[in-house]
Amino acid sequence: MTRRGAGLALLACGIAGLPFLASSAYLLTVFNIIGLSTIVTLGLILLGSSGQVSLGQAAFYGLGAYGSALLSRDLGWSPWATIAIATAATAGVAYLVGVPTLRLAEHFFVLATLGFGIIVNVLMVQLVDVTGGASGLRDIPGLRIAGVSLAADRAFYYLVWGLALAALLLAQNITSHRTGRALRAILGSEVGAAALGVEVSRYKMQVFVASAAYAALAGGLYAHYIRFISPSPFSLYASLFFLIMAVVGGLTNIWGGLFGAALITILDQVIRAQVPRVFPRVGGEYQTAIYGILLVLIMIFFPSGIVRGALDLGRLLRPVGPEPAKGGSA
Amino acid sequence: MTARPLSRRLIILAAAAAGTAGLLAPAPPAGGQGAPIKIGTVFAVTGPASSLGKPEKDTATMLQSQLQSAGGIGGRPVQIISYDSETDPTKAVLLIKKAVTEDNAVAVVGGTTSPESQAMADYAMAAEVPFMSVAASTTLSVPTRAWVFQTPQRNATAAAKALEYLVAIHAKTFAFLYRNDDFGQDGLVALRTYGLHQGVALVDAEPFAATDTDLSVQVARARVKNPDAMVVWSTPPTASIAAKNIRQLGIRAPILESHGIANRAFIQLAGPAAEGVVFPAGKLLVAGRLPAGDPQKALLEKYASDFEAANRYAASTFGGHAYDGITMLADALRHVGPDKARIREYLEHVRGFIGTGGTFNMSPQDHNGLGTRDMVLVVIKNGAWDLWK
Amino acid sequence: MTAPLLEVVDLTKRFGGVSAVDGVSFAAAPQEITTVIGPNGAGKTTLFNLITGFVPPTSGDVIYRGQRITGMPAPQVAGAGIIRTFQNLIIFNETTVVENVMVGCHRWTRTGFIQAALALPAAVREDRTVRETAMAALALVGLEGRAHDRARDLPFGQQRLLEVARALVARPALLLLDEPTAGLSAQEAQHLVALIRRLRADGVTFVVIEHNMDVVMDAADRVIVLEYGEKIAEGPPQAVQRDPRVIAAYLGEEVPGP
Amino acid sequence: MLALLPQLLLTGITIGSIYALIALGFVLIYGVTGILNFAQGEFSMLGALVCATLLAWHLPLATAALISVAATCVLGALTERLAVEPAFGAHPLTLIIITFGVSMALRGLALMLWGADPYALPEFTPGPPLVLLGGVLVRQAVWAIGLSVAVVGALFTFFVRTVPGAAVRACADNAFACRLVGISPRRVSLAAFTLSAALGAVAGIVITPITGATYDMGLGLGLKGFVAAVIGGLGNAPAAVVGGYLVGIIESLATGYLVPGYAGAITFLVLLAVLFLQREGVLHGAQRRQA
Repeated sequence: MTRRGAGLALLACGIAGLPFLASSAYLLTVFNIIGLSTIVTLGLILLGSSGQVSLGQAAFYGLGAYGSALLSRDLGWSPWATIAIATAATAGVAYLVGVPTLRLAEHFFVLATLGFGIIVNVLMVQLVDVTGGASGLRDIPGLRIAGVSLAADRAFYYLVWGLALAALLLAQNITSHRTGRALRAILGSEVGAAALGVEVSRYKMQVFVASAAYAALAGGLYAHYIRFISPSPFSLYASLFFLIMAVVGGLTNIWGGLFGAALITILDQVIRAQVPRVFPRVGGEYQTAIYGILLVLIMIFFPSGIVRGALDLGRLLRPVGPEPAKGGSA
Repeated sequence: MTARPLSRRLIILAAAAAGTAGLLAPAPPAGGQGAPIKIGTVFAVTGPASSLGKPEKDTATMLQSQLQSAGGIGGRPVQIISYDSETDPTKAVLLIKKAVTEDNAVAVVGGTTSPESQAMADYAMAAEVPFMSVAASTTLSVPTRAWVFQTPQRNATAAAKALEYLVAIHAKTFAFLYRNDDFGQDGLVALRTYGLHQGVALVDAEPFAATDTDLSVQVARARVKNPDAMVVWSTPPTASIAAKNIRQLGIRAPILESHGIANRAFIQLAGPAAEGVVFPAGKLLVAGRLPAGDPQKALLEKYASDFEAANRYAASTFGGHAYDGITMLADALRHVGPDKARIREYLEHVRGFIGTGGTFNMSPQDHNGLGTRDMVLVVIKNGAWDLWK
Repeated sequence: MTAPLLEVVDLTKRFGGVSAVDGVSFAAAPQEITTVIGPNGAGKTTLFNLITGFVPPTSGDVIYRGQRITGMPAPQVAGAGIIRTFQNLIIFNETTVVENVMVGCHRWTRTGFIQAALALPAAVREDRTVRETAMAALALVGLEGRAHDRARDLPFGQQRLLEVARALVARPALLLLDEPTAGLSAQEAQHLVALIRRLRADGVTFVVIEHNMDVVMDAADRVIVLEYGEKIAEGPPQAVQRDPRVIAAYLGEEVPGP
Repeated sequence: MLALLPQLLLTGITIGSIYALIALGFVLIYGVTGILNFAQGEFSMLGALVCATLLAWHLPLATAALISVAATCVLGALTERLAVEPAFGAHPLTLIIITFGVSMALRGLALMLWGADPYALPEFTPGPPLVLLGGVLVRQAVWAIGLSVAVVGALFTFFVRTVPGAAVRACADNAFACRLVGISPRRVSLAAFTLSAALGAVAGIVITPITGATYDMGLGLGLKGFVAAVIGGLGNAPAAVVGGYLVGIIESLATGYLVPGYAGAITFLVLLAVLFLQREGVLHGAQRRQA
């Protein structure tokens, strides 16, 4: 318990100090996007802790973004309030979506979330009068505290990472205690969990709503940070990438959200920065190919995600393990 | 039991952070008096708009070597930095930021699609850096924004040119089949509005998705309204599928397409259905058939042959938009040097600049500087492009 | 005679045209150990599925503490105090042995989503109790040494015991065990029977599906025999053992005339 | 508006035949290995683009098609050996992400080799479209429909009537039993990927005369094929083909009779409604696992 707390505190210190090590606006933007992706991915990992997979996460991200952007832009409400409202409303939407879909068997649930994502994206493109259509929505107000703008990358950095850490802590807590055990039991066997009195459908719903709220919160922050939104960052493709972040990080570990989002984003940036240096005349096509190959390699070497992979590696490197000796009764 | 690996996690995190900082840091600029002037470019080399972004990026690469062999600008080398936005506005913003803050680019060319350009334009305004958009959305330069310029003929301009054809063939009604994205939606608004003014009525509008594989349903719905002309606003392959489906369903009305079909692929995919299709375009496609006195003729022929020599595929108008943006910037650098505010000032007063897209006449009220006179109507005849008379 | 804890009335389940359970009725008094025997495919497990709410019956009723619980969802049935184990074991593979058992405490613990998310002191306290309870139960079945191993690394017999421990910590009033001694050594089986007796003394009622006749004779107060979904005999073990219909069912012979 | 119906149905069948062919590739791999292969659409892309290139080198269509199918087969086998096999036994999601990585790599490779412009293939039997009940059907669509039916027939014959087929089916159910009878699940998986790549390539070549071929066509095709395959229950080839046609026809009817821009959304609403109503797709409590 206390060690975990200490770890979080250390992480918080590291995050707080990072802008002093790497202070360019561009790097801060990269970190900010990692922060936003971390929150979205944490939602997926929460969902994954009960064994569910969603291909609609970007749609909830988008609902948060569009909801908050529209309320603040067209009604003039404070972005802080609209982020909260959009998050709550998106959670409500998730509830309504969950009522029929959570009863579906595994693959059909994935299909349903995929369908939901496509429906939301179609609405973003199609409701031109409200959403600005495919051309997007401009002039979204930025965030301010007591008249001071948080538009600057560094100010936003502290905001988004503060929230990301809080999200991490909450997710960590949800997956420990009674709720976490129930979720992992559902992951192991819905039948076995139900036989012990775990209200399977209620837990699945709670965690689905929470994951949507995570995404929507990040979406609201995104809208007031970039201050321009269009349907494409909330497409099926984006949902897929959030899922990749979650799986690469490791669906069974909350820290996978942070490390998956960070690794995938950084990988993307490093390939972008390094490939042209090695092959000066090539363009994005090589980057896509290399990215794909690296993704395959990561998954082959860390099939349970990089967090689990790093832990296993650590265990191997330690000469005398603290775990009780195995094999006594095997 | 989860406590122990914590230290390891933190080590990994620290390593990752340090690694990021190290790997993402820009290469040290070539020092000394010959420090390069940098122009940033951000094109959608991959993703849905790659057929536009790829020639744009290849044009930038070609211009880089041309500028290099010309000895740079004002004795200083010029470096054109290329980034791929993957047709994603968020990445486009990230990359324009990178170009400006990491690479110290004095100006940025790019934004293949309108959403990318819009997102980049907002950043350019905030960071006060000249931005040459290569997207065609009308709203990019109407109303004018101080730091945002646009090199393609606006969608509204193309639509106005297209309408000249409908008026010339005395069409009273037309059906509009469009790809349901910013390109198609922009065209719909422009053609409907202009048509209203010129007595050509829109009788049916049918959207479709970029990934659609067959459009005969949309065509069949349009056929019910019996329009005088069929207008299609998209790029291949859907633009070709639409033309094929129109002919397959036995519709004989003339087909008018958009400037989005200005590449060979349209003709190949549409086959016989391409015959007689008319579309508005920059003069690049018909450079060889322009009268000798046309001011753009020499430039267009040079660009096309240079591009084909460098890239083994035919030049397109999209690459031309990048060409115009970069050469106009080079021109500005030659006259005022690498100063953002002075570049902006210079660009705003460009007059008579001959580019692939037309003769640019900028002003504080018009950051595009092109009009319908810079476009031509092209007809596909015997599988080749020709000027429509 | 005291009022029965569980009463099964004319319970029937048809899958397609086949009756898996056909008009079965019986009652289990508090602290009684009832065993259900019968050849493979006799409908024993289906009977458990019907009682515990995993499968809705075609007709008939399940009455628990005088209340009709027919068709009640499985988690609610478990919540009311009817806990079961599974013939082919359901272990939460990816978690540790002790955590498997801790899930068993779900029924009587209260920490909700919000309390957990905020790690309120009550949640932390409850966690401590749950862990202690689980460790105690593991000690009871002799698995305390493997508490922190991954559950799937245990051999089959120990997984069986783990499942029993997990059922115990749920503090059930009625415990349905589906072949609890399958895969256990004779010694482990004896130990388990002793445990069942002890728990019965503490107030738990048992319904046990069992193939091991020694266990049945040793532990059961009453035996119910199923064949092709129908109850063909019921009574004290010794009486049932002599029932010709039962002998026939097991030996696959024609039922001799009475 | 009823006059539109024949055309809508014919278009729906045309689109549906395309989806069905891709769905078959999904089912083939999922059925025997339990892996959802997100690179399935890329096989079609590669088949079509290689064929277009060979055609440009003046090879006859049939030869070009054969070579490109063979080349894609090799690629399918390589995919299995280099990317999937090393991660054998990992969580299904991990394997899905691996196939997604493969699809990105192939897409990048295709962009390098072919660029972003679309390529065309000629119709196998050129000629004016067929007129049926007042609607028109492109000749090439007849090929696509015929192929989807023929493949189902061939798969059915293989899996149900032949010994190796039955063995493969057994493997899908139980990898352990499979080893007992001397069949290596790895060999089966290799065969499934190779065969599925062939199927994908053939599908790509057959549909390109209708749609054109681009380096990124795999994404859209893969998505629709996936949807069709899931609708069909993922394990069942004839059902996947029905799923493909169902998706195509619903899409076409939604476009024709409802608001066209919303067709994609409406299609999904209808499909989901079908799923909810059909209890088959719904896992109710423990019924299945405990049965």
